[in-house]
Amino acid sequence: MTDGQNDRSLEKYRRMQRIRQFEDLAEAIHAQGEIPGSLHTYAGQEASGVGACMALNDTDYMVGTHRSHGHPIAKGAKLRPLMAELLGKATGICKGKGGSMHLSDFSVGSLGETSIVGSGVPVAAGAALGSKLQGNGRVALCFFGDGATNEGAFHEGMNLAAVWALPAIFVCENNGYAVSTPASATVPVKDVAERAKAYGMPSIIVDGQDVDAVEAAVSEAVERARTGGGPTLVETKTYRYADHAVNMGRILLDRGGEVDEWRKRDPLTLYRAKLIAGGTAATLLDAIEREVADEVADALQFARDSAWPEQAEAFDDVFVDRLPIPDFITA
Amino acid sequence: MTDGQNDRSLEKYRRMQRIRQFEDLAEAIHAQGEIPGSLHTYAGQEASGVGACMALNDTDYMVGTHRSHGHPIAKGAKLRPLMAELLGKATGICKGKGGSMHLSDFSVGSLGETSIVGSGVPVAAGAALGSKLQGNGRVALCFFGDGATNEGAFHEGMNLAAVWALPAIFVCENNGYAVSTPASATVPVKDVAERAKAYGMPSIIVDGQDVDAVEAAVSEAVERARTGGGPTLVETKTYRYADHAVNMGRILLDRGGEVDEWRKRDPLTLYRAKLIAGGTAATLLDAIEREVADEVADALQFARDSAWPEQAEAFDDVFVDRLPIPDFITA
Amino acid sequence: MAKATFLEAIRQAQYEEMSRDERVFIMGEDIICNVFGTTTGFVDAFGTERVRDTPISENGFIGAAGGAAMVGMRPIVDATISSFLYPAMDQIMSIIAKSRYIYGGQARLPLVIRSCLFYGNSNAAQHSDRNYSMFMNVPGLKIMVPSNAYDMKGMLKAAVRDDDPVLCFEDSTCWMSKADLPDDPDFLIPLGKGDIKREGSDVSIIAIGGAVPLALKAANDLAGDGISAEVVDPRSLVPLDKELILRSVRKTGRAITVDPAHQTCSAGSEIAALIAERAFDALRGPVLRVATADTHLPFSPAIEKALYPSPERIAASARQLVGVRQSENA
Amino acid sequence: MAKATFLEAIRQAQYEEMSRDERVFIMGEDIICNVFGTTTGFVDAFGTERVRDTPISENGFIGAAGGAAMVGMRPIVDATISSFLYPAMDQIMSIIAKSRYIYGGQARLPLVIRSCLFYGNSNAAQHSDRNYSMFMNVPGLKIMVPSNAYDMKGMLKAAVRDDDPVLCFEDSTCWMSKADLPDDPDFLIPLGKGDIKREGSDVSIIAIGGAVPLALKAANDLAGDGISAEVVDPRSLVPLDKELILRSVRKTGRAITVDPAHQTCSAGSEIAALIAERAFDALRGPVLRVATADTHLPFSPAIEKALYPSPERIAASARQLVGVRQSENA
Ligand SMILES: Cc1ncc(C[n+]2csc(CCOP(=O)(O)OP(=O)(O)O)c2C)c(N)n1
Ligand SMILES: Cc1ncc(C[n+]2csc(CCOP(=O)(O)OP(=O)(O)O)c2C)c(N)n1
Ligand SMILES: [Mg+2]
Ligand SMILES: [Mg+2]
Repeated sequence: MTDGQNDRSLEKYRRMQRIRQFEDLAEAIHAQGEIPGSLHTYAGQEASGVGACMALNDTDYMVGTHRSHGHPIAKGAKLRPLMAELLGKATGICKGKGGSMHLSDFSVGSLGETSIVGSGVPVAAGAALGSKLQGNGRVALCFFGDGATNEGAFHEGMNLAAVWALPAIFVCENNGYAVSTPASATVPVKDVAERAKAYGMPSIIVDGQDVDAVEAAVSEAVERARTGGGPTLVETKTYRYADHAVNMGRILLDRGGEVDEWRKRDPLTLYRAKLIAGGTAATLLDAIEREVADEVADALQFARDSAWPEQAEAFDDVFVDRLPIPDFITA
Repeated sequence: MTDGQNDRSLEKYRRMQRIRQFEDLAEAIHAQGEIPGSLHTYAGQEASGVGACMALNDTDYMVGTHRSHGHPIAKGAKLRPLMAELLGKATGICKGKGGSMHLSDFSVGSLGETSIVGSGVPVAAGAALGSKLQGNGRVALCFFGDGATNEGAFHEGMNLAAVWALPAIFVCENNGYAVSTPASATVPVKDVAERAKAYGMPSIIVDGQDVDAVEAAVSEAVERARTGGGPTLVETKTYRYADHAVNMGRILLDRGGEVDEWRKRDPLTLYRAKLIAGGTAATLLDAIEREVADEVADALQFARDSAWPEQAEAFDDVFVDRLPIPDFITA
Repeated sequence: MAKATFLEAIRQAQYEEMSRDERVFIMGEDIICNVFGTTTGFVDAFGTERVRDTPISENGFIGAAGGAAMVGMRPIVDATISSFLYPAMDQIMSIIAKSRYIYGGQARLPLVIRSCLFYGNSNAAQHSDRNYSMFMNVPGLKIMVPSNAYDMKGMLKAAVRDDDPVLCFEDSTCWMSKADLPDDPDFLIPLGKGDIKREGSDVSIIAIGGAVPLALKAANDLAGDGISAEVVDPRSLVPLDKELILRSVRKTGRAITVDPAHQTCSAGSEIAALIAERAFDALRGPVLRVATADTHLPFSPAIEKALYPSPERIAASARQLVGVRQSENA
Repeated sequence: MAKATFLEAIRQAQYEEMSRDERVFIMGEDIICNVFGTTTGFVDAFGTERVRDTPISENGFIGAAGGAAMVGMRPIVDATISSFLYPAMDQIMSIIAKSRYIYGGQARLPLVIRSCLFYGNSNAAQHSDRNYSMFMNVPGLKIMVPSNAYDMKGMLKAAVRDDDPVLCFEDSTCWMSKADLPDDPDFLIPLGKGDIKREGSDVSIIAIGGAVPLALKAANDLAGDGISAEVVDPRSLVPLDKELILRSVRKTGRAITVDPAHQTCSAGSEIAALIAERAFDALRGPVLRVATADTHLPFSPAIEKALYPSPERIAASARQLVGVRQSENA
């Protein structure tokens, strides 16, 4: 089978595999101390990221969060610079200056993953405004969590997009928790999607474990955005397997058997089964998994082989021109 | 007629008269240069403020806005310290340190009028939280404008009140404009009340020119708040007659015949007619108007006769203890 | 070339840059109604797509300016009064100042955020902030505080053309002051270059924004006493023209900083610290600071005015300093 | 009295004050789960009404703390990391710092906002802020930055009892340091009183928060060279114990400020300016500043560490200063 739809399906599967394997490896090497700082992994939410990004063109924009590894991979980023970034190397996508909370590949429209909760929403509205002013037909998609919808930045960004009918898609990845706090304790509506009503904005709720369903829902939103119909709020119901983060305080949260329940609806497992039921050869999927395994291993090797940034690099990219370097650094 | 209801009605009429006459005088003496700074008057919105505050107990809390003269009067504040404040005198309710944007009489539960748009909403939520923790049965009411609902502070305060089921009442005084900008250009829903849906919060829309209707609507909300039912959003549809403000930039806005249209539904005229139709003697209302005129004149005389604050006073009330006074002041 | 006000200089700078470059647009609250007169005629000239009234949501639209800049636009945000930057601090500090860095140079954020320093006119503590120093403590933001219409025009034009984010603070006490404004469309004053507003040999008065006219007035008065004061206007605080300041102080041997902001952690304090560190050997007396008293600004005109810097306070400081030298020399 | 960490000192202070006074309650994100270990056992002891998890909405709940304080409560807000104060700047600057003043003393705002300075550990620029100086520029906020567990406990207890708003900045580089903690329930260290952490006669090192241990280490090293350094810990920045600092500098004749914040408009710069203004006659050399370089903090451990103050940088500055004297004396 080589029809376009099937290619797309395999690409979705591939990107989900990339995310999962990337995350598994990242977790392992973080535990060994090879990745500094904290680590917020995306495993479990792959269908949400990939489904949403596959509904976009390559030239469209995407803005994300502290849980930053999955989004750029979903948008098509290469793995080497991402893994090198996690290790703090000069070849990292952010030259080692961003790290785990900021994996962002502008070359694929991944405009930034920001670790301040809610802060991506105004940025995405602004990117959409830029598209509108330039008349270039691009849309801007913003990912954020359930917890982020309690921030003023969410409200203001949503409102701006609605008032100006901007070509934006707001994707709330509702994984049920903000750190340790269940959404039910901080979001006083059953579905985050209801919040769209405050902006007269259409909304869609979708099974975030089903990559096709997410793609379909976001495609509808993208179509609306691209044709001048303004923004949409899409809520993907999903789950993260790991703790909120490692190395960011101790999160003593017992989620009971919940994780196991969700693993039964693992997005990769589900999609694999669906593809096979649809006639895709299991061997083809196995091959993809192996290819991805090689890619991820290669990315790690690349990262390990890469050099650290030079000290002077710390003074670059504050402004377009390098800052003067103080004496105590050069001495 | 001396029944309680009628006393209440006369009190409503009296407070609306106080506001109107206070504002008319304030405008006149501002034009003469006796009031420094800017002036945002409340004329036209009297039924909203008075109806809402009459639904409260004296011990309940109220938080307001830059358009600060009407709210404390509605809550029962004496006029002398308010007028003295407008003139910047030491006898002012804020000792001359707040001025026109901050008339607030804590002794009647008027907890502060804040000139940063939206910033009162979290404060009111906090006062309601205080009531809840103290179990004292008090509620907190917050006034704000249509424009304020676009601020993050509104969203966060509303959300907090909803999540914690706080005894709060949020009153949006929708006068159709934020400075020069019509609500339709910045609030992407027909009624501000719809925004309550984002918090699973009940809402009521009420004719803001009808003081009894406002009182009834807010009473329903107060009852809910006091009995543990959580917050309510009340939207009063109202209008301000004057420009946004005087002495705060030039606001070149032609509202066409709109002002005249609204004046036909002037809250004082409407209420006077209603009371007379209900059997109140016009002479009684005339007497109230005269009494209020005397009160307002007396307040101005008091303000004029009052002393200016001493220079050292500028260093009081930053902290509970007076700050040290710098040499260049004492010299 | 014609005399025009500080506000008119802003209008001209914006108008010229919007005419020159389609990527430049302006947004803010009540821009169309044009409250302070800096966008007169803009809707007619540029239309409502490029001249946008915003909802009252400073964090939202300032953040949106950041996002728009990242995709190739060059926004000007009119945030009206500098107190309204607080609600937007999240986007200014975490997004606008830091995005280029955290993404390793992938992002470029050419945008200008304008706001005025609205003090001295009985608008009370919530509306009277002079808060540029807060933004100086975070890297990544260029900061300008011009003191006259000429500098305003040239620097604002340069700011719009700059590829980094610029905060433009407009001292409302300067609004009505006039200067000859060049109409050369490429009249630019580069950010980071200070200016000697008056030459002198006895004492350097380094003054910021609205304090510059006060310092000039003081210098005039001091001349009557035979004291020759040099008035240094940094014009932009980030980058700061350190060499200009140090050169002046090394020449005069005495320094006074004058800042309309509260003294503690002010730009004036920063400059004083710079001088004490790098021009110490030239100093003949303490580095004095004239600033607004560290209390809130009250509404009442009876007690507001005395809290700010004044020509008298500046001149008194200069006399004190020069007196120190004279007694030493005696 | 038993050795315990800085984090444990916070826990004890909060626990004791909540036990003593019913009006005290605590709120913040993930307080119940207790991310950094400062609320262990609190839900059991005080219940979920007084130990409240908040939605992620810093402006909302910090403002609510202000409102609750105005009606007689004494809230402690755990804002976790100081970068998360930016979204709340509106309520901190316009409401909490100013309400008492604009209402002429009618309001009282006894509340504590805690946040940590989370730097030096590869969490990149958005999470590494050390931003206390921004809050020093606005009057109305008391500010404490303790450098050890003992001071932390005594000052935090005093802060909770204080009738004014207090910002408590907790340097995460001190989290694991230990001290003997008094268990007297009324053990209090008043805000506004600095502390000489080590006496010396050649140079005064005025250090803030996590810079204090670095300064002590440097002082130790300097002793080996025969240089006697005095280490002054202001402990609280507002009010600032100016007399203690000035007394020390007047004694030693030399001053170095050490601040983990970016240098420009830092607390260290403010203190340097204070010294240059008020202890000038005693100075035998420039007032040197050791601070974090004015660039963002990068993620990569390869280039982050060198940007901060270190014992080596402090000692080098001291040697430079004393050298200046020695050559003068020669
Ligand atoms: C403004 C701000 N407040 C708090 C935090 C700390 N924090 C980081 S992630 C997080 C939870 C976010 O929850 P959600 O939005 O649901 O995203 P998720 O982590 O579940 O993907 C919190 C509280 C932060 N980074 N920024
Ligand atoms: C945060 C903030 N942004 C902007 C302003 C300037 N401003 C003062 S009042 C106002 C309009 C408020 O409109 P609305 O909330 O509808 O209240 P109204 O004036 O109509 O009563 C604006 C923009 C402000 N005071 N605070
Ligand atoms: Mg979540
Ligand atoms: Mg309005």
